[in-house]
Amino acid sequence: MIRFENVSKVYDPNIVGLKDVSVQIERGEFAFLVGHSGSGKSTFIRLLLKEFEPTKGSITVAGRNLGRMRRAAVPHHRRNIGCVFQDFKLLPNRSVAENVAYSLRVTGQPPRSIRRKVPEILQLVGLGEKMSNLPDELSAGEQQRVSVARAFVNHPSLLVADEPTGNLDPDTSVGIMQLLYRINRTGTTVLMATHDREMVDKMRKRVIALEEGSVIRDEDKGLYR
Amino acid sequence: MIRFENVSKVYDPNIVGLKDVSVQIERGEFAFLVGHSGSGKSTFIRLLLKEFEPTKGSITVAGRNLGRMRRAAVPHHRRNIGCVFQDFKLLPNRSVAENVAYSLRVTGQPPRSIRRKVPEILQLVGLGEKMSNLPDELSAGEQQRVSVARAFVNHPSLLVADEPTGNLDPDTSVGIMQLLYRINRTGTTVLMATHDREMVDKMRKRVIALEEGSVIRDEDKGLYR
Amino acid sequence: MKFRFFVGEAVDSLVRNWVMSVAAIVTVLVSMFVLGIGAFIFVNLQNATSGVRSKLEIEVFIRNTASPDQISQLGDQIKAMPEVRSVNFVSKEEAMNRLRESMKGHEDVLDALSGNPLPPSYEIYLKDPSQIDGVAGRFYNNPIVDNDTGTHNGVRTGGETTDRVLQVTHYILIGGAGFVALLAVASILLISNTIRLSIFARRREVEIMRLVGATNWFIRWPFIMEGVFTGLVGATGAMVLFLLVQNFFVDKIINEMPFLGADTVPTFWLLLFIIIGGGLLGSLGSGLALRRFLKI
Amino acid sequence: MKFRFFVGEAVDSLVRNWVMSVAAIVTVLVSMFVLGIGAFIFVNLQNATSGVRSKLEIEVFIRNTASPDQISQLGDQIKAMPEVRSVNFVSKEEAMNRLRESMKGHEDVLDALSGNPLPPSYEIYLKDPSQIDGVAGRFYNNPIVDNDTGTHNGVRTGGETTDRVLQVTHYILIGGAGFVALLAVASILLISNTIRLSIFARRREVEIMRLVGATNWFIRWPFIMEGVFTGLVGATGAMVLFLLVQNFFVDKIINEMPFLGADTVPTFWLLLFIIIGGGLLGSLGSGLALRRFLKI
Ligand SMILES: Nc1ncnc2c1ncn2[C@@H]1O[C@H](COP(=O)(O)OP(=O)(O)OP(=O)(O)O)[C@@H](O)[C@H]1O
Ligand SMILES: Nc1ncnc2c1ncn2[C@@H]1O[C@H](COP(=O)(O)OP(=O)(O)OP(=O)(O)O)[C@@H](O)[C@H]1O
Ligand SMILES: [Mg+2]
Ligand SMILES: [Mg+2]
Repeated sequence: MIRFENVSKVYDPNIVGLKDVSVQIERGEFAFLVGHSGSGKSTFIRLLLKEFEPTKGSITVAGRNLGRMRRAAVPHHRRNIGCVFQDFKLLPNRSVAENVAYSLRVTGQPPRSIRRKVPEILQLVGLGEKMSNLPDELSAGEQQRVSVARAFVNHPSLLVADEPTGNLDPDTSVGIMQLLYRINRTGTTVLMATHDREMVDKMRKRVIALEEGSVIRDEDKGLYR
Repeated sequence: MIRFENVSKVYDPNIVGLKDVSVQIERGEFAFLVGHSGSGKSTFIRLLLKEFEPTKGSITVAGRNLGRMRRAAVPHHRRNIGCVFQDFKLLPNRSVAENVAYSLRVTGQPPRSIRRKVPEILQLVGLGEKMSNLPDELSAGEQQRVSVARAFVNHPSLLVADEPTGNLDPDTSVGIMQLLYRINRTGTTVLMATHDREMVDKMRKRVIALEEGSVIRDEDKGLYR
Repeated sequence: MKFRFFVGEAVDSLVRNWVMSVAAIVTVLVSMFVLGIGAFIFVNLQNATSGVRSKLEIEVFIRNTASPDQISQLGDQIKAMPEVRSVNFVSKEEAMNRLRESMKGHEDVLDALSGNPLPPSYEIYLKDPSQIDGVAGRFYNNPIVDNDTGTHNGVRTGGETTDRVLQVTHYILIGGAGFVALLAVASILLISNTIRLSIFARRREVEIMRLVGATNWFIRWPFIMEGVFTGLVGATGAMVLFLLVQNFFVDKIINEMPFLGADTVPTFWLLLFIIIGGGLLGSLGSGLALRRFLKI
Repeated sequence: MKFRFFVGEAVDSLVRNWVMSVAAIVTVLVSMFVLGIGAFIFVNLQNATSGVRSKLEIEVFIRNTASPDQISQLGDQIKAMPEVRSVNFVSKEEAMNRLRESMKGHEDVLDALSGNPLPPSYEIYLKDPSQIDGVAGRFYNNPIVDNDTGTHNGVRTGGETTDRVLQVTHYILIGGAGFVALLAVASILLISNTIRLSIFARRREVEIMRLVGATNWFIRWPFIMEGVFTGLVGATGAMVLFLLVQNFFVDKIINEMPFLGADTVPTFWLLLFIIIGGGLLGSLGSGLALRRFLKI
């Protein structure tokens, strides 16, 4: 599903984001990405989305080489990846429901199915009553859950989550994790960057640990440390 | 230092932020504010800063009643509170150093002492090498640490932190917590909203638990749950 | 379906970002109103000066020896010239009457004359005064025209005055046209500037849209339609203002000075102007702005 | 100290938000340039039309019976009138010469005259042509003026033509002044609009500043200075453009038509205009915008 081959990313002027990373994640896997603050987790995820190009190396997602992907194909590529962003990236002027609906709209789904799916998924993350609020009117944790809902709603074949529980209390975190787990069980590949030691240790899934841009550990059924 | 008397905050149209909260925090105390996502922690902190007015009740900070405070006195009030915001609130067009310097500048500190203090504090949070980067060029955890540095740099008599470790790995979180602890030991009152169960359980400080806007628990040397 | 969605998006966005919408609409309105008033003044200036210019004439004096046939033949020739707007024949008697009148109270001078020495003449008014020299030249060598040998003093044109009035009006009109063109360019600049600014302010929004898989056109269409609406609303406002000014102010002037021949602009043309001008400006403005902020 | 900090902040912000700065500067530049050109055209229109208007005159014909003393006394009276710009005495001989010239080729008619029946006259040019009737009226009952009994045909004014030219230039000037005023208002609107937009786009930044304890004036000053700089830079650009146009274009016209008496605007006044206009506009623009977005 995901293959990084000797990928490096150096930001201007000379800041290392990733350093010679080679990782392969199979279809249907569940993997944690851990590491200190600034170790390159978000860089890894942003490269997957083709937000920018790697300085070196090649990235393949769902069998397609991102380096050779045409510009016009990028939106389609992104639709197949559900992404929970670390800073939520909600459209500030749209209601919660419209934010979630937007990622269905871009795929050209009919309004009727949009009207059905959006409340469903928002109920699932516990925001059934905040559907018509603007993002600004939500607590940080609620915004994070909107971002989670938006990433799920398309039933993407790859789900990437950048610290999706950073602003959530332990109970709500567990709820979201269960959701991710269920989604993974239906065949969706899940990659999750996290600092939540408790969670990682409990789940016992694959753990990829980054340190200053390099993979320092990659073990199945691993622990946070 | 902080006194909430029967404070309620109802957002438009009819969303309860806080409900009849009475809490007193003494000078020099260290208190955790915990609760589910959306339970009112950020509302509590924003009321302290006089970002908006409570719907009912009165708030006193450092002996001054916020309801009766003149508009012109609000900036001064805010300078005496160091605040780590949940969404960081960094000025997007200024470098890290300038962001931290700004809260010194508003107090009219001379440029020389600004040039001395800013690198010092950034070193302390582990960002000595990112001083001239823009916030956009930092990882989320690094941005959070800038926000922490900015809150400290003024040596305020009250330090309020809204989830200051949400985007930090456990090691870095411990570092920040030690910093908060040290600051508290010098006499600064510290109020910290958090979801970090491990941290709260380890520190054994006062814990104020909110649930749907009400205080449901308030105990010294408490646990997260 | 999709079209309706885009229109809905555009309207929503106009309402949500009303501060910026209002700013853009005000810019369109003000620019187009100024442009409209400028063009209006220019057109009416043209009318007024063409009134002045039509007074400029060529006088062709005819030899006393010419026969009536020759005279009327010359008249027909003149009438056949495409540059000529109207011709007026001044007979010997008419000429004497005019002289008599102009001498006011001293007509006795003329009574002393033996007969009428004044020649008959044609007064020629042209469609375009700038052609005076060309037309006048055709009479220089005509045998029945009362030229002294070697000169063509039998053909008189407005001369210096003509030239001067002509030049003044000419340059006023060139200046006016240049100024109106300048206004048009300025309007386009200012409007696209404002739309660009309001899209720039939302570049993060655009970035988020891209990240959740929206194609460029999916993002662009609502912005373009927003631009079109902005343009239409602004232009409509400009039209309403313009009609108000025309009714309350210009009509009054026209009544006072019918000779100015001021044209009021018909509503139909205004409407056309609005739909084409406003819509085009708005869509071009957003189109250009998007090209810059919508890379990839 | 503080002042330097604010200036630094303003400059930094101009550079950091260069897209918005450029937009604002372009708006100031375009608006002021258009306004300047408009005012320039207007002033020169005034000159040109006043040239036409100065040709309008009053002729006062004097009885042949008047003594030279009476004539020169009348001349002094006329010169003493405050409305009069200049007076020109036309003697009997001069009058005959003019008639002779105007009769072209038929001077023999005049040779038949016994003596010179033409009266001497004063040609009076006024400062303000609209006072023609008032001034002319003063000669209606003057005994040495060559009026027939019961009329005042010894006093001639431009009459209809005068009225018409007067009215046309009058309304052109009123229209021009109105239009220039409109341009000025439009400029102010557009500029404050743009500055407001660019501050609106940074309202979150302002909010953050407030939250870390900045006073209103601490936030405002850099914005105001930014507005002042924007205004100054834009106005300077407008001046440079204007001088270029003046040199390459207007000077040419002036050379071709010196009679237009076109004034070039001296650089000193332009500079003053820029400092006052640009700076004021910019600071007012940001001041107004801030009032809206800087509550508390
Ligand atoms: N746009 C950028 N320009 C320059 N440097 C950048 C940029 N984005 C990230 N970096 C740097 O690259 C490194 C890796 O950043 P990244 O965001 O991938 O970290 P992370 O593992 O997600 O950290 P966190 O847990 O704090 O979110 C950091 O040192 C960061 O400062
Ligand atoms: N501006 C607003 N308008 C309307 N409702 C709001 C607004 N801000 C907050 N709320 C609501 O008030 C409640 C309390 O929000 P608050 O931000 O205080 O929660 P929190 O405890 O900080 O949550 P989190 O842990 O997720 O940050 C939530 O239900 C939220 O949706
Ligand atoms: Mg990250
Ligand atoms: Mg919160």
